[in-house]
Amino acid sequence: MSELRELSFSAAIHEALAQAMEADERVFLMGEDIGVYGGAFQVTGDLIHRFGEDRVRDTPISELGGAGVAVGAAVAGSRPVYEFQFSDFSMLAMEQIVNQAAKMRFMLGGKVSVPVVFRMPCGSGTGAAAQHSQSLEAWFGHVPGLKVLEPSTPEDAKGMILAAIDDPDPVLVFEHKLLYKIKGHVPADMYRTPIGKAVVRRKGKHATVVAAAIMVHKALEAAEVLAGEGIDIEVIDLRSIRPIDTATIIESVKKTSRLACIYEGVKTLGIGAEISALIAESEAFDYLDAPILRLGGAESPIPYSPILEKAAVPQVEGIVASLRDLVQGRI
Amino acid sequence: MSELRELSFSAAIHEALAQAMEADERVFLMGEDIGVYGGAFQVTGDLIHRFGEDRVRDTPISELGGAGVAVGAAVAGSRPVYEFQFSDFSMLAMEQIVNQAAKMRFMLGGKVSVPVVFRMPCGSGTGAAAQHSQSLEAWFGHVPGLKVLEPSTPEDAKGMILAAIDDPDPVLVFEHKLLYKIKGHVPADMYRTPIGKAVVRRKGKHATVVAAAIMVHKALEAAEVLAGEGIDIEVIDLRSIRPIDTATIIESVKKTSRLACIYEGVKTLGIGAEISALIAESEAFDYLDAPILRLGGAESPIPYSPILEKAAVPQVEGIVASLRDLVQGRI
Amino acid sequence: MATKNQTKPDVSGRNLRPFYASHSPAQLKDALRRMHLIRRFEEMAEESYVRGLTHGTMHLSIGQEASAVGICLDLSDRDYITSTHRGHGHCIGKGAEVKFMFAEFFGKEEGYCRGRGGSMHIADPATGNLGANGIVGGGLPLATGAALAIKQRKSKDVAVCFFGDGANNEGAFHESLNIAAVWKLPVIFVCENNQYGMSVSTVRSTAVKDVATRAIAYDMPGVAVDGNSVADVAEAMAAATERARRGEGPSLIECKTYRTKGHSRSDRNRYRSKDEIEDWKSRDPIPVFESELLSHGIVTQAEIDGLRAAVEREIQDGFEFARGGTDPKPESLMQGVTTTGDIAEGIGA
Amino acid sequence: MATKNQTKPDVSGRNLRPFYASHSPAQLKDALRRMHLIRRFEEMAEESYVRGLTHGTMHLSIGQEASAVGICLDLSDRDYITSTHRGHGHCIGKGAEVKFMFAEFFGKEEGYCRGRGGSMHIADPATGNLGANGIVGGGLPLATGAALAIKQRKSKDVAVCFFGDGANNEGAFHESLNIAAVWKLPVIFVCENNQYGMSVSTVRSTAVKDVATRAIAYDMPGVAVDGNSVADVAEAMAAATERARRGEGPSLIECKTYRTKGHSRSDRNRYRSKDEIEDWKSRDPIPVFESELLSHGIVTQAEIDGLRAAVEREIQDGFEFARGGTDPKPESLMQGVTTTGDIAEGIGA
Ligand SMILES: Cc1ncc(C[n+]2csc(CCOP(=O)(O)OP(=O)(O)O)c2C)c(N)n1
Ligand SMILES: Cc1ncc(C[n+]2csc(CCOP(=O)(O)OP(=O)(O)O)c2C)c(N)n1
Ligand SMILES: [Mg+2]
Ligand SMILES: [Mg+2]
Repeated sequence: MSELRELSFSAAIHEALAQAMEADERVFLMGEDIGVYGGAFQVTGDLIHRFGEDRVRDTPISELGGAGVAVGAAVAGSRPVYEFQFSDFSMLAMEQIVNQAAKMRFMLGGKVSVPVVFRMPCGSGTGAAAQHSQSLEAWFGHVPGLKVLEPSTPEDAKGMILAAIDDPDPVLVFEHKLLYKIKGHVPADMYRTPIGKAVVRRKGKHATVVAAAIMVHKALEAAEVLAGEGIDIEVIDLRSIRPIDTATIIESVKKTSRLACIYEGVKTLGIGAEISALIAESEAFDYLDAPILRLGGAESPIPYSPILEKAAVPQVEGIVASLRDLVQGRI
Repeated sequence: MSELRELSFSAAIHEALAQAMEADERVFLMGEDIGVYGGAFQVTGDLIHRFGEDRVRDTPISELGGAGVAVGAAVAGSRPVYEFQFSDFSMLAMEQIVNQAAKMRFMLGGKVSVPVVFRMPCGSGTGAAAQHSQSLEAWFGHVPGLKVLEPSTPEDAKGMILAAIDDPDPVLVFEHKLLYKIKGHVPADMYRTPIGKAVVRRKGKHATVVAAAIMVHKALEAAEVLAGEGIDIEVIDLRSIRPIDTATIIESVKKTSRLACIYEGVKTLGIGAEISALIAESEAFDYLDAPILRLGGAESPIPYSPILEKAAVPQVEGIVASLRDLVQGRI
Repeated sequence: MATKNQTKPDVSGRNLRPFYASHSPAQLKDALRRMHLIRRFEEMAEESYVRGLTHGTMHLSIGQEASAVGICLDLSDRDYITSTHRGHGHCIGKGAEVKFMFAEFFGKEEGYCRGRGGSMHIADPATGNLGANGIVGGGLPLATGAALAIKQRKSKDVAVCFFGDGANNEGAFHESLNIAAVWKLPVIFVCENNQYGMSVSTVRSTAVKDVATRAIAYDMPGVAVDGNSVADVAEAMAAATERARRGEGPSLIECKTYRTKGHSRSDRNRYRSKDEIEDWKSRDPIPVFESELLSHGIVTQAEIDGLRAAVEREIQDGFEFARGGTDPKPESLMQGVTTTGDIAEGIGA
Repeated sequence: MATKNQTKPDVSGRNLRPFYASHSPAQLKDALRRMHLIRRFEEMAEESYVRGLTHGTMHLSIGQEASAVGICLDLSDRDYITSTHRGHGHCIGKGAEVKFMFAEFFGKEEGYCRGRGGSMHIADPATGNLGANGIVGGGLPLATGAALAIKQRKSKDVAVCFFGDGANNEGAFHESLNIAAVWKLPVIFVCENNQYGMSVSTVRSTAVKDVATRAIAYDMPGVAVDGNSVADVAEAMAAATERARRGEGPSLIECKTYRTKGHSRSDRNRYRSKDEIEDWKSRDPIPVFESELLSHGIVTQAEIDGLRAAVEREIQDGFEFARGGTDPKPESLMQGVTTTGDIAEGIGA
């Protein structure tokens, strides 16, 4: 029965939040317009009616204070899930996330833990322009003490939110806005998606593609196209930005001898840089038959014009062409 | 005569600031305790007495407002140089640096420019612990619209500050605290160190080391030790984190066939990840005879204990050992 | 509240309040024209969404035109403003042309930001408009900095910072007002209190009833005025501007107003009542201003009709101009990222 | 200002103020003991610097002991505090043992943070002390959040946030006080106004004379008290605590005080005068408290001498304990980074 359940990505997160709140009264939600408004992307939806204002807290527009209050509540025994309306606004709260939450356990000699979850709607494609379209996961992936997740399917979205809420450490979950509406199978029970494990979404032998979130879907599309040409691409869904599941990637590259990293964030110092470096320093290096390809976001802010916005992030056609060149030795 | 001039790293920055203020009355300084106190690291020193309170402005302890005021003043025609007392505190101002300063020119269709300079004292080694010892240059290197510099010598420190002040775009200059006291030759004139150009500090044939700031000195020390063993290391001082001078690195790697990236920032997604990825996707890939080595900061916050603090960043002994292994094919 | 104390009798011999006494009929008619232009621009912008001509989101200020116009009326192109995500009114109030605004909406090269910014980033540096902002409170430090630059070049200009009631709970509000006060900067902080930050009422978000009360925390003058009355807004602004130009520092003006449309396209208006909306509509700033002008005999109904017709033409022409605009070329993506890049491409700063 | 209004006559028949009336001689002597313990701890800490036994920096609160002790006196281990970079007094006031604090200074495993935190991060969760903070204003949202957790578990505990005058210009101050007020959280904001943020006087950094004035912006009670008088501080705290425990929400207490030592080791005191320092030294909170206790006949000089001797032993023993502590092993670097890592190493949360 639950085999047949289909939910949207946002409904899956909504279900995870509801189940966590049902199961543990310490769990509560904070954020801007997550109450009667239901959240800017309608993820919290009706939760305020089910759990009331105390557990679904509309905050003033105060990201530093709001996120910091979540951190303080976590240290003091509650289980906050803080929603940034757009992950771009987390810039106002970097101090509390990175100087406080990420370091507190270490600085205090392991005497406290900080079980806070930050939900980070991210990505471009909505015409919201430069300040509402960023993919900042690489910043947080650079911070010891944090865990950073990026689901690509409704099933993982639910499982990662539940795993994040269970986890005693600060966890950020990046939710690509264009994924909220996609549908997929979502089990009804309270399962957790393991933190730090990548998954092979498509088996292949000619090249390995590592991607996350929406880029997994674009990579799979590209792989379909190339399959028609007899090019067989293996697609790995990274899922966890920190920690990174290096073993799964190494194993795949040893088999395919070719690696491409596809990501929406700015190319320079984006997650593809780390994937590439991890392989280039690993035992898999000797197996490489071609340079490591990176397709990342353009070195520009995200523009408003739809034409330019499309040009600023990897698109399927470009991915197909680049992977073809990679496999046919033209790179 | 000026050939013989020796100045400390901090005196070199002080001279650059003084010369820029002499030459252009639009140039002024903002920051916490940069006035009578002379700055936490005594870089601005006596400038308040030479230029007065209006041009050497002690700000309230308000990093978001202070940095944002600098950005606004820059857009409106002034030439602010904003000192973060410690670059760790820039987390409070990410919004103004990244959402505003870095994107404004682009978002406004090229109609404005934002000539603001942020001085970023960084790095560990002073026992100031987790919130006063970070190396965050990789974050800013990931942001289109910013320029990010990291001098390793007094000469470059002066030249980069002057180049940054001249530049019409927002520029961040990372100043490693342990370098402030080092001395070196500094020309007296108002020269600029070109933005985006690396420099080879030591020629060698067995391996290329790319490092920045204090790691350049550690790499050179290690190279000296290895020279005694007949191992000949080329050391490149990156100098510019954004943009990165890929050409100089490619050229060197084509010659040495081995690459090591040494940096103090957290290893994962630190600057070494980008250097490695740039080479692994470049024509130099085919010249590589060994995996690309990365020696970066530990995956932990910076601890207070001097023993642990040393263990958290690359040290000369470790660099020597790793480079020896790299050159002798044990990696 | 200090204001220009010129007074003169109106047609019926009544003494006119400072706003009417200190502005010529031409100026007052232009103020009304701008309010109509804002209103029609936004109605047309909304329509173009429905017709799928623009993407992204947009925030309409219908119902708030009096504060935009009352604040900008006496500013010159050398005075700066920083605006918000709800900035069309400020932009037009400061003197922007609707055709370039429409072009920006449609993502065209002819747009104020060459189609790179869109509704949330429209700016017009030529008229001193440093731009709308996608970040709530983002303009507060920027305006304060612009005021510092003004002070440094020893000019008598002012910087005006528009922000919303929601923005008044951002740390940037506190830090900016404090710095402006301590440094006596020529900046005027204008809070457009439309009662809600998106879905959250000021009662639920803000510990004080009047944002203006917070001026006490910075030892600066703070006044709350009827934001639907151009006269009230303009008189408060006159006092603040005089103070700033005298070098006495910043002021805070709170304009109590209301947005009759939803927060943005996706708003379902779950957080407020129809009655509340209707009640505010009955105090629509445009009819209010028109009836004052008529009763003072400053303008005739015929003139109003003529002015509205002219606005309509400007809107239609602007809309057509924008529809016929040029799409950016994908290859031009990197333009404007840095000046270095631009100079390399030969377009310069 | 509401306080416990018990009053009782002292030896000379005079009525005692609430602070003295509502605390037993034992409690009052312990308060004095803690002040001496703080003073001697910091003098010893400074000495160990001179002797090169510690590295990094440190911030002494000598002269500010009355606010630390007056605030913490009546708190239980279940009440939280967040502290600052100048936090030794708060830490001892809340009940920490100096031997573990010295051990932290010397970077030993026996230290409160296992040598990972140092002076700027000393914490003692067991006594409700969530820690000093290297970030000015960093504790403001944390204390507010701890108060939210208290409210959520429906207990009557309170959270106390110590911060400095300099921190009151951080956005975190504004956002935290507003959230605490809107949500009526049981948190007490204690500003230790020692006149300077590092080198910058409040006159040059803060637009209002009294930080307490800013409470108006959050519609919460704000009082400024003599921070060098334990009695004044404790009575203001009693009122704020009662209010918080009654569920009526936050309060702001400003303790006017002074640090007689420099900001940190590197301070050259260029920004203040010898006279000013001497003037404040003449109002040293410890002698002030002692003379009040003596005049009320609550304590004898002999008892004071005995208590000081005991403090001296505690300091010496603690110092020796710490000197003999264990250095962390380099291999232990990764412990405490995440719980996952710790559980892997079998040390757990
Ligand atoms: C820093 C930040 N937080 C949140 C948002 C999302 N957001 C956009 S407008 C808005 C409401 C702003 O309210 P107010 O300041 O009163 O302006 P209004 O929309 O009422 O004109 C919110 C929450 C944002 N753009 N920036
Ligand atoms: C966010 C931040 N900005 C600046 C600093 C550097 N700093 C450390 S203490 C201090 C002065 C703080 O003044 P105040 O809050 O009055 O506390 P006090 O030192 O007087 O006890 C400064 C500027 C910091 N640690 N954190
Ligand atoms: Mg509003
Ligand atoms: Mg102080």
